[in-house]
Amino acid sequence: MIELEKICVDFGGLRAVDHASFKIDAGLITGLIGPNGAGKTTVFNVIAGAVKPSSGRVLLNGRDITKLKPYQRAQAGMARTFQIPHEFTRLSVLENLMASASAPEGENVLNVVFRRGRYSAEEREIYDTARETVRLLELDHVIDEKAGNLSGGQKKLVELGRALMRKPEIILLDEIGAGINRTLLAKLADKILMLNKERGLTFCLIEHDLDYVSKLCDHVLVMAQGSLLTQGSVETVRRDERVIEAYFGGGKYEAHS
Amino acid sequence: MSEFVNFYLFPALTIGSIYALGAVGISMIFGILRFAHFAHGDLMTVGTYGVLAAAALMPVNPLLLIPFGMALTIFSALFVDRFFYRPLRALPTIYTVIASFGIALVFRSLIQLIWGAENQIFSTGVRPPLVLFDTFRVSVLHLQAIVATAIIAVLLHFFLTATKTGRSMRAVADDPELAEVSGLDTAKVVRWTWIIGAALAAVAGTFAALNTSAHPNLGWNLLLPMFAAAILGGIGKPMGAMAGGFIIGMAEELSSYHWIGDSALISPSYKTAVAFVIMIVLLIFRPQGLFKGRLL
Amino acid sequence: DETKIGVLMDITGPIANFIPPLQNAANLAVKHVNDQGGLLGGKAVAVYGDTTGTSQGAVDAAQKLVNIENVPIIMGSLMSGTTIAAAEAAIIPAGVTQISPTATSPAMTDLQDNGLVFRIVPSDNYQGEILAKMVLEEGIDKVAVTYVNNDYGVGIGQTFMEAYKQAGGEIVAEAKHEEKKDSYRSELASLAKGDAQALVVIAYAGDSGGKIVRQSIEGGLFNNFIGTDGLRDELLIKNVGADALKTSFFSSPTSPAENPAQKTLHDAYNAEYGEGADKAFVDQTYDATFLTLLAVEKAGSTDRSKMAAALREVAMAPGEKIGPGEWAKAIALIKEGKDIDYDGASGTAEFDENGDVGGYIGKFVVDGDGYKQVAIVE
Amino acid sequence: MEFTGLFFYLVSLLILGGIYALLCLALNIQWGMGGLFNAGIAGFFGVGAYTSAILTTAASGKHLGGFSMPVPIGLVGAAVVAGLTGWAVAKICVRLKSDYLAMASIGIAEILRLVIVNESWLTNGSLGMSRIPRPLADLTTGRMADVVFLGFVWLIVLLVFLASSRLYDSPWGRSLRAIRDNEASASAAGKDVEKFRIQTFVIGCAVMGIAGGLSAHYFRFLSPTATDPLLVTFLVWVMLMAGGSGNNKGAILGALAIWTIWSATEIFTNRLPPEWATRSSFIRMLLVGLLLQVVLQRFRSGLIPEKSPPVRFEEEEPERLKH
Amino acid sequence: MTEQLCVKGLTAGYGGPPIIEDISLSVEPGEIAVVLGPNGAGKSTLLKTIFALTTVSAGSILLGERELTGCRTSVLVPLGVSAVPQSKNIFPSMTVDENLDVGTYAAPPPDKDATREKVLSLFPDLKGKLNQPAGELSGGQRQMVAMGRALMSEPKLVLLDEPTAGLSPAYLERIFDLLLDIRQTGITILMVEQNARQALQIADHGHILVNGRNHASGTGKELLADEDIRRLFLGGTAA
Ligand SMILES: Nc1ncnc2c1ncn2[C@@H]1O[C@H](COP(=O)(O)OP(=O)(O)OP(=O)(O)O)[C@@H](O)[C@H]1O
Ligand SMILES: Nc1ncnc2c1ncn2[C@@H]1O[C@H](COP(=O)(O)OP(=O)(O)OP(=O)(O)O)[C@@H](O)[C@H]1O
Ligand SMILES: [Mg+2]
Ligand SMILES: [Mg+2]
Repeated sequence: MIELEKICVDFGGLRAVDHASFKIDAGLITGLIGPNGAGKTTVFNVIAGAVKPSSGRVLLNGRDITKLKPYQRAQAGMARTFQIPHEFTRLSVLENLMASASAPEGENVLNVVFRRGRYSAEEREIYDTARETVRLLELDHVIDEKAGNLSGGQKKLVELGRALMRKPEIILLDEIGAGINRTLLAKLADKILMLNKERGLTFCLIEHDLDYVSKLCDHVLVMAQGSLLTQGSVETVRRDERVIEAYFGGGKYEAHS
Repeated sequence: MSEFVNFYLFPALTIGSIYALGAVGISMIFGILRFAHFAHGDLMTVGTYGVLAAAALMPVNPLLLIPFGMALTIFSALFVDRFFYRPLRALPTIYTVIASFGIALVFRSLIQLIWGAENQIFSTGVRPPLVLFDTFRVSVLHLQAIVATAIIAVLLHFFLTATKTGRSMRAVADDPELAEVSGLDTAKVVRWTWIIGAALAAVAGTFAALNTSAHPNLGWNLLLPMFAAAILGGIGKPMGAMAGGFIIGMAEELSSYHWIGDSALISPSYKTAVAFVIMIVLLIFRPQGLFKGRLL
Repeated sequence: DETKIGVLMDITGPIANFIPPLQNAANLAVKHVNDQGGLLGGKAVAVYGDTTGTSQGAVDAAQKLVNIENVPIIMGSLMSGTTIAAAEAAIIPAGVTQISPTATSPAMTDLQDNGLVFRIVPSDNYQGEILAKMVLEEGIDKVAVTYVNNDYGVGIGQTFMEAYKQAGGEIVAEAKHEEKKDSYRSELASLAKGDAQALVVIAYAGDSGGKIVRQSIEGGLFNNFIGTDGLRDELLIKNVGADALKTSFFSSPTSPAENPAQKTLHDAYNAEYGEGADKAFVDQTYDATFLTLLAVEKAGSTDRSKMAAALREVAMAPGEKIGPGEWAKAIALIKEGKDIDYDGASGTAEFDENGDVGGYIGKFVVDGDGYKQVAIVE
Repeated sequence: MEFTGLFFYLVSLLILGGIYALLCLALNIQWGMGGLFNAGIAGFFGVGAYTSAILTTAASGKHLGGFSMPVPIGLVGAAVVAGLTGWAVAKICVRLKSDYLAMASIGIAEILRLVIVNESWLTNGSLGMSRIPRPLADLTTGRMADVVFLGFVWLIVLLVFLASSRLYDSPWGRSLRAIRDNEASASAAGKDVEKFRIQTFVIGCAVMGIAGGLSAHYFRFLSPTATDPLLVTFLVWVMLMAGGSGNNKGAILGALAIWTIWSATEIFTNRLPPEWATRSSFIRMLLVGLLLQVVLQRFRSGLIPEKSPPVRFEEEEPERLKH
Repeated sequence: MTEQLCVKGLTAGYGGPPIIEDISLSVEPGEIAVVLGPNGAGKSTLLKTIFALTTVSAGSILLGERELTGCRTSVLVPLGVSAVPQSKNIFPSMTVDENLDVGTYAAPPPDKDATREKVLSLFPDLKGKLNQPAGELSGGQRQMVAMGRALMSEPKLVLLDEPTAGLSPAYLERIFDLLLDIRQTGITILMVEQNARQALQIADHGHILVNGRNHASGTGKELLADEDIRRLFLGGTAA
């Protein structure tokens, strides 16, 4: 589905991503893990178009999209979340979700001024989906709150909701788990699995909580210092010495004691 | 050559000094309080009239009376900040921008009420220029302005890098909330921002008035190029604003020099436009300013 | 019982610094009236409107004068732009008569004003042409010209240059300049390139004009200046000193040579305010205000429809001559039903069918800390 | 102060108030919805004013003109040319962040002003253009003509109000507000940020151009003083903030309220004792400055604050609202 | 030297209706207390309130004998309190080094260079990035800068809002080890965590907040052992 070919990203003198090449396969849930500063978010930014690679190509379903702008990639079926939430601060939670949906008719100025009938069906569908998503994310009680006033975790949830509203083919999730209550996170995992199995949605997620990764992911990519260290099933990478050294500590504080 | 130096270079440096001193305040206020202070030009005028009032009482070189102008501008700035800007600080900055615009009107009308609308002249008569090497005719005032600006630049640099308040300024400019969380006394930083901005405005205004004459619209007329200078230098970068002031001043004046052939490069009617064109081009290609200020 | 007349001025805004002496002049006219028997048997009151120097402000202020203050006649305003906008959008439709002391734009001539709009300065075309003649008569046939880029400067500047060239003079350099800048040295440097005998400065002393003269002298570029009424201001002398202006001369609308009116007015003005009678446009403002008051008295009521005709009657020959300050005499004559003819400090105010005046242009030189009229051109 | 006088003063107040209302609506589209800090309103206003004036006047020989077109065509021309100018500006500047855009647009307005003043073949420079026709001039004369013009102005205000309300309530407006809040995530949500911004800027500038055109037809004379930034740019900002940005009714109300304050203060300062008379204009300016502070501090979120437009369908399904 | 932090009946919010109501808890000197709860429960608000960033409508906050309610933050920091907010916790355009330096302005440590060495040895990743603007760091690196800044003043009471969010397991471990270490020196720690199970392992006490109110509290072990709490707040029973 998505293929990175020898991607390099330079920030001034720093090479944040160094000849990274890998694939994210359609229909799978792929995990992207690695130590802090390994370049994971940068890879997402390259895929989503927010950062221009200094060399290399990005392919989506075999088509070279390296030159496309972020919004064009989004329109081509890609959705992403941001590690640091980028909510629409002055829009309510509901509007945040509705504004993220694609609304080709309703965003046409001429329709809006002269032919309002043209977009009512589309708008109604967006509204229904947004309400459903709000329920899923347990944000009902803050549905009309301005997103800027939400708690850290709630913002993350809105971030996820906005990606879901896109009805994409592939979703890139950047540490949605950080800051989310574990009980809710477990529910979200079920939803992700459901979307994957029933609708064939492709996911790629960055996550530090390995149990979570192992619960969700079919395949794991491990990055370190800008390049791909190894990849494979969760169990294989967990046993990999290099991964343990680069990424895990002594495992003192087990999440599931 | 002597023509260039006499009629272009020195006047340009003088205008540049005036812009530079004014732009420092604009840039610092923009950086730390995050709003475009439209009353800054009129603050300059206030300072000028402070000096003028002192000059009416004390017949000495007006330059020696600048501290009176400074005292007046500092007081006015702190007063206005306390009663008109601070109550709006929690709101989007546009409210403060609009408030400062109203304060500009207040300053201007108060000056007109107290001193009248006429031009006021510090000293009568033509001041003979210094003649150097027989060819260069340089106005003493211009030299004074340029030297004063240079000294101020050095002092300012010292303040910003070597004092705790100066260094805290950058943190407050970057993220006022976090600065507060880090225990910095943001109120003090804000106070110092006004004090420095206002004091330099008084100096700039006085030089501008000495160069021509004092009138209530003095500062207002200089405001836009000073904004251009502040942006050019990078918002929140006082030293950048200084450089920006010089660049804008020089660009305005030197654009009508006959660089190529015999006629002015750009018709002097359009010389004001030069500052803006530079500013716009810079905004587009280097929005952080020449000296990498804070991006908004 | 009060009778109001409107006074429209550009009090705030770009020419604010000119206005205070002009307000004094208008107030002096009103004071003369009230000291000498009052208007229509009661008190005359000048109601000010501030145009803020913009079209919007001018129209708004004029609307208030004609609708809220209900004035029958308006003196003002000063800038041509504000004068015309106020006339077109507010004053003419309301049938109010207007007389501007200083609006020099040629466009004033062909306003479709039903005969309601007057002015007591000659159009730019006139002063420009006379100035050209004056300069050549002085034996100066090569000049550099700079004029301020507003209705005043452009109007006079362009007619001057045209007339001057036509009459055989040579313009070695010309530069239009912007108001409100701090330095005009770069403009001056290019003006000084040729071998001009003098620099013609068509600008205001309180703004660019004063700065240009000063910077020319300081830079050693020009020593002879030829100015218009905008520059002929005591401020200029204060600014650069009388010595530096010894060889310069100025043109300004004035009255016939032997007209004592100007001196009368200046004495009265200085007696009242201490100084400043010599400031630009004081004469015109006083005269225009005095004329509006005479017109109301002549009309015998505040009936708007009678004002324009009354104004013509009191301003134009034939009739017994009335000068500045002679209100008591004027009302006595009006009561007797006699025709009067006001001849003011700035001229005789003989209107043509467009409400324009021809008038006289005087030649002035610096004398002490004031100006002296040395010749007159008709 | 007799009744007819008061009536005609109100008419004039409402005419200029209406022109300001248009400017406010336009600015509200740009700032209230799009977050575009246009501080060069005077420039687009001026472009519109001159375009309409050039298109509708008879030949004068002093400036471009002689097209003698009907006023409505002049106004359409004003919208088109101001919109195109806005488009060109937007193409270069629209990526700039709020305050930087403000500075750039001030600069552009200043450059436009210099062009208007200096290019006299086009505009007759500082001498200005006269004999600009009024629409429906044959209907009446004298002061009654103002009443006709008032109707004309407010008809346009109404149309613009309806259009911009529709824009505001629509998904288009919602996406615009989203972009205003966070550009990166709007483009991650598939919004072509640049396109939206250019659209907004152009629509706003076109309306500003219409307002400029109307003012030219009202004054019947146009000179560069009509595009003074104090009265055109800054006052409009004050009006929008006072009325409540992000709200169309507020924009209109703010325009009327502030214009009334601006205009009517003179009536009061004129009634000061005579020794203050010559200074009344400065007192008035002082009052305006201080009143502005009061408005900002007491009515800080505007006369009518921004509120999110109703999400449609809610009325149809009240039970869905219960959460 | 260090003192007990005691919160009594605290009600506070952001100007509108109160977000937290009648919260009470106390943290003994040299203890680690962790606050848990669902998203939006008011945990961050509690920390902000202690740090004088919200509007308090009732209740009191005591550090030892000293009443903190109503104190400004610029007073709190010199008293030895420092905080790491949940988001926006770095100065983006200042370099990492300058960020750390800011930590010393309000409450200079006795030996600045030594403190700086100590902090950098906790976060070796930062060593190579001292001159990089903090705004260009990765999510985890920012978290380190924020922690580092707070520790630069050698505080006595540290308020940490989700210090491990976004950190790799190795760093999580290092941070928790660090917290245990600094507890030894008598520093009091109050933190909010969503990595709840791990946090409870090192915490002396845990407090669970729901809807802005105290829901449960106990020692770390007690809470971990409680079946309901595991299900409702800690992500269900062990996988
Ligand atoms: N805009 C930028 N300018 C300069 N350097 C950057 C920029 N963005 C990221 N970097 C650097 O690139 C490297 C990779 O950053 P990235 O955000 O991709 O890491 P990450 O793997 O997502 O880490 P984390 O798990 O902490 O989020 C880091 O060292 C970071 O400092
Ligand atoms: N600045 C604010 N203005 C108004 N309401 C706010 C503000 N900040 C937070 N809130 C509201 O207060 C409630 C509690 O927020 P808080 O940040 O304390 O939650 P939290 O427990 O830290 O959640 P999380 O685990 O998601 O960070 C939320 O419902 C949020 O909407
Ligand atoms: Mg990351
Ligand atoms: Mg929180």
